[in-house]
Amino acid sequence: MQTILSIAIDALAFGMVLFIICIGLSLTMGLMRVVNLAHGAFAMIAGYIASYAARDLGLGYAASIFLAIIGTIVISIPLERFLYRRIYGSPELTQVLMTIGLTFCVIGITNYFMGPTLKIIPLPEALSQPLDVGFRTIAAHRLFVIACGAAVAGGLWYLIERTTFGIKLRATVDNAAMSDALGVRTQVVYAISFAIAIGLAALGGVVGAEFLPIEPYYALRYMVTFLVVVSVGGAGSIPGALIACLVLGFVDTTGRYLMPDFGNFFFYAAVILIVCLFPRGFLGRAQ
Amino acid sequence: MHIMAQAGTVSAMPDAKSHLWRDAAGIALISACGAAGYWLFPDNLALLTRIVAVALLVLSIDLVVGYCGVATLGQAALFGAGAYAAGIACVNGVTEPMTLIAIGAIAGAAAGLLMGGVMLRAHGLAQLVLSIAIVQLFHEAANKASAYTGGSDGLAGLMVSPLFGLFEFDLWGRTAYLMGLVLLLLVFIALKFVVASPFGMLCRGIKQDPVRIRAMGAFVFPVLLKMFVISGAVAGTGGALAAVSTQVVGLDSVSFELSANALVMLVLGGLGTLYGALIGTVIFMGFEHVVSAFNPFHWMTMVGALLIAVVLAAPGGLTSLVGKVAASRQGKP
Amino acid sequence: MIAGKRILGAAVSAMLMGSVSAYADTIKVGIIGPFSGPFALQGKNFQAGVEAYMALNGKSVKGHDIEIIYRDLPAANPAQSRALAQELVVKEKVQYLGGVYFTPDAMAITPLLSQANTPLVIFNAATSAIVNTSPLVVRTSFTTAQTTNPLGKIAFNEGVKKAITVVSDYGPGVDAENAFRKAFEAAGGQVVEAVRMPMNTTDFSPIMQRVRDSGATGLFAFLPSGPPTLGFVKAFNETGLKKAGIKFYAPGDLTQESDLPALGEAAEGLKTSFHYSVAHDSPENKKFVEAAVKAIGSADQLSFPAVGAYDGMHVIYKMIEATDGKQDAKKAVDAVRGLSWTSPRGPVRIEPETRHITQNIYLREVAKDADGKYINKEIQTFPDQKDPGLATQ
Amino acid sequence: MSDLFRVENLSKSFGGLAVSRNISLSMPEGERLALIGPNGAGKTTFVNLVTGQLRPSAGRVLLNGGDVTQLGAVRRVRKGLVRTFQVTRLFSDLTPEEHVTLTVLQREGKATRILSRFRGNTHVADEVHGILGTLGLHEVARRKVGQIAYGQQRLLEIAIALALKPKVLLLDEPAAGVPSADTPRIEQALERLPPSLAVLMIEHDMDLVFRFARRVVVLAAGEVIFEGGPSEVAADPKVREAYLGNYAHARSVA
Repeated sequence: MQTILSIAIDALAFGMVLFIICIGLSLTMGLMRVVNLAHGAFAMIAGYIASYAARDLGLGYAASIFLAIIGTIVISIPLERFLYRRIYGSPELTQVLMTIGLTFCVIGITNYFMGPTLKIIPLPEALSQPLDVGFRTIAAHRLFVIACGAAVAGGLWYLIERTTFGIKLRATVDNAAMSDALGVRTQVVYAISFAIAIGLAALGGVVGAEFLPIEPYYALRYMVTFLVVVSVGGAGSIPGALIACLVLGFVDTTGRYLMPDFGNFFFYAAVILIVCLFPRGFLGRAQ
Repeated sequence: MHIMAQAGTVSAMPDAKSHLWRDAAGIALISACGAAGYWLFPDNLALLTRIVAVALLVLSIDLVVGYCGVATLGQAALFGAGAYAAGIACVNGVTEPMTLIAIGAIAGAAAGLLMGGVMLRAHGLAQLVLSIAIVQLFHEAANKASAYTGGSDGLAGLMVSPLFGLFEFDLWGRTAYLMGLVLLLLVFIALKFVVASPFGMLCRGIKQDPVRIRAMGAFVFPVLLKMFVISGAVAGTGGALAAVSTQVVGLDSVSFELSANALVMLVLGGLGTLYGALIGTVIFMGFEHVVSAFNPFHWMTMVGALLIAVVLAAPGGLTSLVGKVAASRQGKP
Repeated sequence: MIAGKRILGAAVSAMLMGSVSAYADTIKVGIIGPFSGPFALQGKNFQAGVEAYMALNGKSVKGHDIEIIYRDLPAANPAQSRALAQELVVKEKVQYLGGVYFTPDAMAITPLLSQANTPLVIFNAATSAIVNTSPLVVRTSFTTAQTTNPLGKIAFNEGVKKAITVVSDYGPGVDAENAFRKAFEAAGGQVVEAVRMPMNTTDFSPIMQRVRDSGATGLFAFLPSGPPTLGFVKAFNETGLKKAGIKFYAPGDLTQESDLPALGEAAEGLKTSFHYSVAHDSPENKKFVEAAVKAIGSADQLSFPAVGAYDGMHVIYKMIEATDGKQDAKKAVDAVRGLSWTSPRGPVRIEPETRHITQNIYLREVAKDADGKYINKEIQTFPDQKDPGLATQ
Repeated sequence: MSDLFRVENLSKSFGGLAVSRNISLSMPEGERLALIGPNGAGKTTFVNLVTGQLRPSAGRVLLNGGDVTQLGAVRRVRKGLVRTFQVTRLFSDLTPEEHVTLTVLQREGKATRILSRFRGNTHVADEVHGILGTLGLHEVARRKVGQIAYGQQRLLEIAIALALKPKVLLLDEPAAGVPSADTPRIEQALERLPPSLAVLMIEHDMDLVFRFARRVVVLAAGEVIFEGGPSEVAADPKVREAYLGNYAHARSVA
């Protein structure tokens, strides 16, 4: 029982990290129809900014997160304006080519300026303590991550289901031409959605740094994982992404506990099974 | 009506002939480039052989992506199946190079059958993810079966006997390169026939609109599966060539990275033309080689910049650029 | 007399000139390593080691200028490795090959050596069997078995009777698992469970849960240097295993110096065994570190591959000295069989039979130095360790 | 039971919404039937149900007395039940010649051959040019479909269908979107359809319907509300109500 609880809580934390990072990618892929393989690169940039802010500028954890999100969005604006806008509506493979190119560039430049070593983002005292939760100790940070994930899921749900922006966004996604005709400024909706997606990547990159450490190859190393999670959830669906992250987080964590030697087999076999059962992902939109 | 049909057949002849001439010229050009590579870079034959092996992989991706519209990021599973099959056969005493290539092609085709059978159950993004999952499983399997594959240490100690009992696979790599080049040409010619066959036309149709193809009374799944098998044989040939020429097989040959790189080369060169696959491979690998020798520490940024530049300047790949230039020339009075 | 002297002088100088034109050409050395990609830091360390050696010992041997040609091999890729080696030999006409970070890459090169008449000096690749694949291979790094071996005894002597091994699931990981099990069981301990985890594992909590459930009091771990080590060490602490008093042993890959600033506090007190610590206290090492830091640009980035490269260059210089610039791989390798010298890591010797380096293995502990920087502090020395991986074959 | 083609009580609903209700009709050899109805009456759904693109919720489709309801779209085509599409579905970078050649090869079971040339077969070429000639497409036979006029694309849809040598042909609005100047060419093509072929045509152009059809079926809200000769249609009160009511409704929305 103790072991099951313990595994469950680890799976939950890992799943939530995946969720925070991937939900942004799910939005760009599902809503804007851009296969943005450079998504992880933005999470990585945020990690570097946060690490720089915390270690070299001496800012606190919260301030570092804030600065990282803002900084990453600022960096993404010219990229959206000059690169991404040209590939909205392009064939998927063209988008793949360009975003891979962008990822390569980000890696090369990061490597040059920040060096190839691991960067850490020091946690505040409160989060770095192991916390005794009765049946085991757990890093307070993990609970924080779970809370962050829940907050992101709730916030996004509210934004999309309960605000005027959400209405415009859903309308634009269902029928861009019609929304345009009805006076929705779809370009602006796209730009804001892109910024939100990048902001979420940034948040995920920083709070997830304990799981996925920040180094230049971050952007490539986890590209596949992110892509798989988004597809399994169904691009564009928040609950879908949440379910996918939790299920895959659970499969991964349990697999690694029960049969660590075959951890990857479990994960990818689960992916194949899910994709065959739900060809559009758990909650993907019909084409 | 009878007269019209007559006129039709008469006019069909020069059309077919001009195609034949164009293909002959293309194949002559490829042979010339291959020979030029041999004479101009006699010291880089190992690299050139590697380009040939990867070109086979890229061609095989073109068959499924460019001609059938099935997106895959897992083609290295088929390349690796060919490489490991040839490698394991060689370690177990089958050392005749052409036999090894044939074994690789068969193993690749079998892996293609398996992969197609799974991947064709889904569409679009889900299909892409299936391909990734499959190549990762192959990778894991190769890592786990280290008794046969050497695992992460690689399968080393392939002693390939001389080609036709005459030509050794030596340090200078002449035999390997020339054998690879001839293989590439043969495969290329064979694929030219494949894509020009009714089957090839059917695939092009499926890529554009499977519903229309079904309304024509043709099944889609078996056609795509067949193409997967052909594609697997081509990729397996490439893998076997890599194994024979380098005498070692590593886990990288079944990696996601190799699959992704090869897809990037294809998109770079241009989808749906066999020439695009070759051009993309040569440009990407050549560029990578030159830049990484020139500055091994920062070539990644430059390769990335190249990819972005190509998307901005020639979204349809480099071959589309050639088409554009030709079109603008024709447009001039 | 004066005239005679002049004539003699002219003759001597003519002879010298002659010999110069005959021998004092440039000798090229090709170095293959991961200079870009996820392992770029290790490649940079290769380069730093090479440059440090040349800065301290000159850029020529017996009047032969040495030119280094670097070739980038970002990740394990035997086919490309072979292509690069072939190009270095055939096109660049290098007389010596060096470097090589990964085992499969080395395995791809060794079949070429006798035909190329070129020795290969391995700066890192750590699987025992490499040296058996060609008589022209010399290794100046270590093998996983070699650095792991002493840990079995140490663990047992510290009171660990039951241990669990956790290794990354690839060649060196399996080597480490076997070496530890053998040494630990020989000492009288019992390995209760052996876990192999996939290379791409990022969340180690479930593994730690398994360690806890196994009932072992000691944990032996092997992970390749790089990002995951951080997560592993943190997970060990955060899941309360450290507090529960479970003892943690690992070869030094886990706490390589370039990862220490990131590992920091989390790794404090961690005991690892390895052939080299940047903090090794000797005049040779001081000189080496100074020169290597200058070459690499930052003290934080210097790590063990640099010393493998440094000693590799020493071996290559000795080979050039012995052959006087002529390309004779067999003679070159024969010249360094049994060669011993004082390396920055301590006294070392090339075994005449195996051509692998025999060296001290140190037990080290992660601790703060006087400046508050984390170092691997050597606390115990196991002198003259051969490669047990080879001995068993 | 001697009918070539029969539909019995065909029904389809999406969720709770019934789009086809109990549709029954039959066609003998050589039939020329027009299926008309206001927008949203479920005409294209009907074609999709009959040809196997959609699975019916209930009912049967019979061809030559055999039940084909459980067969997929491809098998039905092979049994001679062929359709055209309301919005043309053609391959923009292939030529009409290539479209029809591919279709003929498919019919002959040669389309999946790898070891033969696409253009190698003279008797196929003869047949292709025969079909293209009948439909007046010989001039554009070598042009890419993306570059030929829409009216010609519609004709090509028919050419593809004919190349399958169908027994029953379902034409989904063959004249939709064609400039009125080109309509006569379509009409001509329809007149030349093989006499034994049973043809069901969905069409909005009433002139075309009246000239072409010997029998008319009117569909409204998924139901058959009229079946009879062309001359009786306009007089039927139910038809008038369906059309005019719908027309008035459509206007108020616009």
